[in-house]
Amino acid sequence: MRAPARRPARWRPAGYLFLLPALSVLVLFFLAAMAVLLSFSFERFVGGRFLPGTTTGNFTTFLGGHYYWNVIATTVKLGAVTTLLCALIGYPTAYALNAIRRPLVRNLCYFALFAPLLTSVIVRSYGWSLLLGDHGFINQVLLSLHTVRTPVPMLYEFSGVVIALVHILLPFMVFPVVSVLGQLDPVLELASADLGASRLQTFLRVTLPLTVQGLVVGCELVFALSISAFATPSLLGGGRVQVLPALIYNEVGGLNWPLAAVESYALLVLALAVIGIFTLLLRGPVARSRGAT
Amino acid sequence: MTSSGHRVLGLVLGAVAVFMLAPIAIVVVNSFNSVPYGAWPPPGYSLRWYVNLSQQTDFADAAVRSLVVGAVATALALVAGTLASLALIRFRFPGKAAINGLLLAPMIVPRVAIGMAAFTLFVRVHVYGTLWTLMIAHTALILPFAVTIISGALLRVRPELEQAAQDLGASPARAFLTVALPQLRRALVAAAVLSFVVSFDEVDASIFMVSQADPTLPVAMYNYMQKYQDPTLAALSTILVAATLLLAVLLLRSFGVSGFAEMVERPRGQPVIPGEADV
Amino acid sequence: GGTGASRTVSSSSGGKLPKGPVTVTMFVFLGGDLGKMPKAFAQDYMSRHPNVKIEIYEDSNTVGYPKMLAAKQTTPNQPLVNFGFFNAQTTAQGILDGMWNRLDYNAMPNVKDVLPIFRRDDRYGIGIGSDQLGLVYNTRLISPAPTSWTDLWDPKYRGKVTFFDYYWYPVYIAAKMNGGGLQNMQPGWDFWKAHAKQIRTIVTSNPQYLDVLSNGTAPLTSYFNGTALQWKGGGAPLEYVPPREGAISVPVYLQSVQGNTSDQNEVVTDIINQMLSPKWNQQWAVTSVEVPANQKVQLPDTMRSLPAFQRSTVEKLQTVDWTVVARNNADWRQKWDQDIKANI
Amino acid sequence: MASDVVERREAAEAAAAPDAELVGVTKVYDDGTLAVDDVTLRVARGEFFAILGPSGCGKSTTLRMIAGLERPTRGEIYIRGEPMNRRPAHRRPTNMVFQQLALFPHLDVAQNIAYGLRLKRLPGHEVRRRVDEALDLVQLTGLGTRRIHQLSGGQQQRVAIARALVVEPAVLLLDEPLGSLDLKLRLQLQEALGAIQRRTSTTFVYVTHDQGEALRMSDRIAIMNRGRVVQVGRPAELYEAPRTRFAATFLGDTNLFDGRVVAQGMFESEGLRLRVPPGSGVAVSVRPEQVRIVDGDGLPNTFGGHVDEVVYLGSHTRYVVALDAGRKVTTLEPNGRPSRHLAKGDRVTVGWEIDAQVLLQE
Amino acid sequence: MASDVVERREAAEAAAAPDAELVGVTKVYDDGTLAVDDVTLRVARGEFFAILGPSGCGKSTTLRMIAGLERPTRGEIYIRGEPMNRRPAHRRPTNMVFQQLALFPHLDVAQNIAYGLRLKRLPGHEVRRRVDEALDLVQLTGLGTRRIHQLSGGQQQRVAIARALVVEPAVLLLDEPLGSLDLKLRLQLQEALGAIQRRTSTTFVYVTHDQGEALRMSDRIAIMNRGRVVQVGRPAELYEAPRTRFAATFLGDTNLFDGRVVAQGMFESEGLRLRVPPGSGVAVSVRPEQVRIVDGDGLPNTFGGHVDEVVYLGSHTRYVVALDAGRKVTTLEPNGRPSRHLAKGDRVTVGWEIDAQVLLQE
Ligand SMILES: Nc1ncnc2c1ncn2[C@@H]1O[C@H](COP(=O)(O)OP(=O)(O)OP(=O)(O)O)[C@@H](O)[C@H]1O
Ligand SMILES: Nc1ncnc2c1ncn2[C@@H]1O[C@H](COP(=O)(O)OP(=O)(O)OP(=O)(O)O)[C@@H](O)[C@H]1O
Ligand SMILES: [Mg+2]
Ligand SMILES: [Mg+2]
Repeated sequence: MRAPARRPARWRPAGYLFLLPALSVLVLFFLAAMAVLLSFSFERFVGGRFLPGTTTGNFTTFLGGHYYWNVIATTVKLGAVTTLLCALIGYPTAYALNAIRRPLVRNLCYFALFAPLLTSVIVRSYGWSLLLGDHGFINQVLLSLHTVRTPVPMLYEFSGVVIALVHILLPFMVFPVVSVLGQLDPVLELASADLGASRLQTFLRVTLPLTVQGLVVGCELVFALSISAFATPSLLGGGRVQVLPALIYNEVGGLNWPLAAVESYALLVLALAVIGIFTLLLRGPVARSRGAT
Repeated sequence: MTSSGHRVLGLVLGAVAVFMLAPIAIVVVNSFNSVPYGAWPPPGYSLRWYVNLSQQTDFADAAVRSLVVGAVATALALVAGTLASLALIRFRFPGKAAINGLLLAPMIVPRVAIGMAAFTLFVRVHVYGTLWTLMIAHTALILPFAVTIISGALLRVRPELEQAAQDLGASPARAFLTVALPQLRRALVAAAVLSFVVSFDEVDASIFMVSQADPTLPVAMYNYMQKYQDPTLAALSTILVAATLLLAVLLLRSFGVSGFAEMVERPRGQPVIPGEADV
Repeated sequence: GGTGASRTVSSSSGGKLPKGPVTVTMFVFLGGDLGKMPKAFAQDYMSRHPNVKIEIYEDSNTVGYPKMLAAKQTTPNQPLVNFGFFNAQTTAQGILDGMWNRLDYNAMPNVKDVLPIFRRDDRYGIGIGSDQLGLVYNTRLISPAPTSWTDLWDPKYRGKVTFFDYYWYPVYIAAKMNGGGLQNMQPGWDFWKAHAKQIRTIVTSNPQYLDVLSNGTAPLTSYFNGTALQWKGGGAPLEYVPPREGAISVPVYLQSVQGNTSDQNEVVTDIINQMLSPKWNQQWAVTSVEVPANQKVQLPDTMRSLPAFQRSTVEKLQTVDWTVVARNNADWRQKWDQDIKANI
Repeated sequence: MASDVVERREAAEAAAAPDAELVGVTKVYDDGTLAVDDVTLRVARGEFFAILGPSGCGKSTTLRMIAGLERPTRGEIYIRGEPMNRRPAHRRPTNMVFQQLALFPHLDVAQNIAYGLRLKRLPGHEVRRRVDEALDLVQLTGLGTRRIHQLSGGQQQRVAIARALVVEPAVLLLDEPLGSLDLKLRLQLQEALGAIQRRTSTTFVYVTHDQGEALRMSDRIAIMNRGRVVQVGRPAELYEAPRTRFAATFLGDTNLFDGRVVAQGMFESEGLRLRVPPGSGVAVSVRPEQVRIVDGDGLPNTFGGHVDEVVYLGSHTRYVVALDAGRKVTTLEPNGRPSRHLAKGDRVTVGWEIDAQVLLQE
Repeated sequence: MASDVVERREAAEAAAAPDAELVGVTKVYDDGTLAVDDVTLRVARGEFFAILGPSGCGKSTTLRMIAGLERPTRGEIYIRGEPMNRRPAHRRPTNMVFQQLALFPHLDVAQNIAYGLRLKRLPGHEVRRRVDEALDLVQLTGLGTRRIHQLSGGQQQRVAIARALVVEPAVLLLDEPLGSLDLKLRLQLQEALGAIQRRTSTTFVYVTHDQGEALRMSDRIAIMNRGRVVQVGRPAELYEAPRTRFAATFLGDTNLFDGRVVAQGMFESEGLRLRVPPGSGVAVSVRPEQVRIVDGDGLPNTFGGHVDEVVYLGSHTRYVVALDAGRKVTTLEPNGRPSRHLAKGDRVTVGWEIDAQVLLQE
């Protein structure tokens, strides 16, 4: 499905050559690290100390405890909700960014999207706590307007985590979509309009199908990042939102590296599985959107 | 688009901008807080945290270090990522799916775990604490962003233009560089920007990989936060944000039209649906 | 270069030190002003011993110790640090991991002035001071001041309490009050599971902790005297009270790390000894707001007037067996996640 | 065909409101290019109206403005009497066959053609029926499931035609719709389009660069140049009575004699004296097919010369004759007639009738 | 012009190795479409070789294979005697004018044209000179700094031509290069191309759907149908002596009489008896311009009938005459001659010479 139409097949073997730089970096660092992690996963950590010999106990502990399955559920749920919201907000944003022509406005928008990425997660969350907190800005407004009697708990809840994640991951949705929107030939939108399609119809029937690739990329990025996010859930989840990465973080601190390793691999498998399914589902549309080639 | 049409787009952008900037605004306001703890509204205002920041000399070094690491890693990731994308999109070869997954992995495995393992690794091969290891590490960590974004855009590049270039005598490589890359302009910028900030913001793994003696900016901030709990970091963040805004404005000036946006905008004057006037 | 590591530092008396150049790395707490005294000391010591170079490794125990352990597992003879400050729990953990050298108290003249509770029968390190852990509350939002551990689960503070992420102390207290103890924490876990709703939020970073307490999200917690005072000093409306049942004493130890060369051990022993001298011990006590180990130390009145330093408080201090804590830490961590956090 | 051309024309002129009307329409592009310059046109309902003009003269721009894909800088556009300037493209009763086709790459051939119909919420079977009809019409039967990039240039163009046709709009705008088709297919599709147009009495505004096509198919033709309309009229009118040099030379090949009327019915040009019809003018135009190679001089205008160039054109041969007076004259001789086969250099006499000539005003 | 067509042809035939040669070349696309079917062609050096054929018959595919943009499924391609199959596009001495233009949207007009030259490492001023020349040649002087999407269809096409021309390759492949240009400009560019071809003696392989163009410009023409080459020959040859029904009907308009030879020089078709030249065949073809409307019957083949359709074609009028015998015959009458203006229904007699007829073999 991926080799574009009308491309001489003869350079195919070169594929590996092109992968060389990327793979060497990964092997040099990432795979090596993952190997170490794997070796950890078989070590015996009992009563707060490492014992000689190896075990598969860490795996059984993890897969056995239904607590872990709850955590996995929360993790996936968090990832799914965040990704969905990012897509819903991010695509229109990208579309608008692509449509406006006044450079100043566009630059300011890019800046707005970009700025949060420059503030460390600690500082950001601290901004959120002042916004969403029980005594935060929003609640104070609500109270002063007598719309509510007691503060609405937004912070230290699932909702708070989602808001913060969407906030910081939105650029990872917008930028890929914008980049693909830029490759769309505007005359197609004109043709659609000419054939009687309203803006919305044109969007749904031409623009979206032809830029679905950007959306897919955005979703992959956002999902991967949101299910592996540690700081935001633990800072804004107030302990109520227990996700795998936070668990892993604690295990590392608590010296229980074997379990941390197992959990890391679990998360990796989980994410790859979800993304795999996701791309499988979208194979059709994406392939079609490539008729362009 | 009808005027109502772009009123809607305007609203979307406005809303998003507010949403994105609100917490930042709070942070900025809070950096002028007179008390060390965050409270809304701040009990009083002062510059003490900026003063304090100016005394934290090590932040400057850390910032430079982060910039260097970020720049190098981004450059490496872009090159390696573009080549990898080419392989994934343009060639058919066994094991592609696996490699695809492998290229995504560093983005998924929690950084803490990677960092922990990496530390062990580095110590074992006696390279712990060197800057280049950090660069390679960051390259690996941001590679997924480059690959995903670039290959996504590469899917939509029209090969007939490259064929035309080759017909005119350009080698496939040359044709790609001179004809395909320009079509990938936006994607490359997007990849670069996102990769860089990810590297520039990376703390979970770096904290294990850098020697405490010469930390990167995020690690330095993490350390500071361990020591003192006050809005000095808010002040630092404010300065960072202000700096980028300044940069954006400068680009706006020097590029005449629209700095960053220019790089990612559709070719100027390209037809858009009539009525799609400026927002 | 020396010949490997010896389990016990040579008993050859204090005076003579290696003449050749020696470099030692000192682990220093990352937090508040805890770095001041060690750094000052290092400067002074190096000026007096030109052949000795003291490098500072400043980190939190939570990140630093794992690194040390990883280093030990891969390169046993090149420890990440050679000696330094470690809290009681890390000390105990280190004993499990065979991280420390036994100290030769006899080779350390100042030890004779050290209060007995700061010495260790197993001679794995020696205490330099002790922080304590009680109740911290927001003076604007809570009055009268809390007085007892039981206030943590008093219905009138329901949804007003906060804890740091993974914090076993209140569980231990609850266990003790419900017929359990350090060896048998189950009653504590059950109790807190039932009272989880007391907790408004769990915090994972100190700044967040400070905010949550100060801006009224959760005005009551249990934490260290030292940190509380630092925050108060910064202008936060917070106060520390030792519970009437007695605060928990949390000593800080100086440790010498396995894998040092003998030269390094000589120097380390000498340094530790000198840090215990009244002069330096006093500095430590003041900057960390802790009870000093050396009984010759004279505390300033400002400190002596603090509730934490009242004779009554000091007498009621509870001590815990940190080895038990270290042993069960991993399990407790999971229970904390699964029984408490899952129910707030 | 000619006969019902007449009928249609009359119908058209009878029609109260013109179907499409441009009043002083001007288009200046962002970069300052003046593409269309104060164009005023009235196209009657059911009329087949062709726009002819050199490349870059503003034909496509005009169509795009009628379709609402480009905004006039000045001027008003009316369709069925209603002003269109504020009306977005998708609410105009027009459809366009784009010069650059603009087919949807993510849809297959059938889906492309069905696009407009689906928007009209037609029942599935109805859509399918019409799409199949359209496919047959443009002779792409069976290619419905092909992807666009799997089609040849001409096939793509035919899909574009079908896509616009099926929607059956009030006004159909065709921008060189048959540009890349071979003569045979082009003739067949011309027939088909003509038939459709007569049946549905749709108004066609038809841009083409093929004069034969324009002459053959259209009720009226507008000749554009440099963004302006030079002359509007019926095919024969334009061909036989061009008003300007441009019109005369652009539409068909011609022999131009610049000069002036020296006496009643006498025109002088580069040393040649032509007997012309009464009237004034700055130039005289004689079509090559009007110029004959004669033996004696039985014609009012005859000149001696020798064959300078011979071009074989299948049904005809084109001779360029260099007159003794110096300038060259082109003549078109049918091959059918028992015509002596002339070669370069042969001496000949050429001549033409008085009223074979047209006096041009500018 | 005709004369040096001859010269060139002889030169071409003299040339030892053919410049471009296809031997049993076949192309089957991934989806199984058989686009080119066992094609064998030899194009001589410096020859102007046209490929003519209905839409979708495989013309572009053939060019793309010569250029190396498509790999033949079977067969070999040689240029100047060297086998090309293993040679990537960029190392072949060919350049192509793409039917879909494929201009570089991110470059302006001048940069597009300069692209090939820069690759040749030519000095800047040299590049500029050649680009300006090219711009003048295609009459786009002054538009060098325009972006591609700011050009009209025809202007874009001219940029595509210029881009390929400036590189001055050994073999120039043109895929309907003048497709969307008006007659006048087309003629001028035909002239220009012809001139260049003569000057540089480049080999042109020229795909067009304009028969006049093919007849006028080329030394030889190959007629393709359904992926196969039907007939190759000189223009006059093909027009006057087509071998098959397809060739006869595709190239120019004609009257076909299916039937059989009943006696020496006697052909019978649908109740008509035609006096034909000796020989065999399954059909007879008579070009409309060979059919004359006569008064008496001084011709070997004359038939009565009445005018059924009148189409005005500017220089000519096309009459369709329904013979009494039933079938229809088309005739092309020049308008210049003092010809009585016939109307639909008028009774007439048509006739033609014996050797106006061609016997077709299949
Ligand atoms: N990529 C492709 N995949 C499948 N079939 C194709 C592809 N490209 C072309 N074809 C088919 O191959 C045949 C020949 O195509 P080609 O483009 O050579 O025709 P052509 O002679 O150039 O026609 P035209 O005059 O319309 O351009 C056509 O039937 C077309 O549908
Ligand atoms: N987007 C644009 N920006 C600037 N100038 C343009 C733009 N589009 C077209 N033009 C210019 O406007 C003029 C008219 O263009 P238009 O496409 O209407 O010509 P046309 O009559 O269709 O020519 P052709 O027969 O070659 O298609 C041309 O000179 C062209 O260069
Ligand atoms: Mg046009
Ligand atoms: Mg073609």
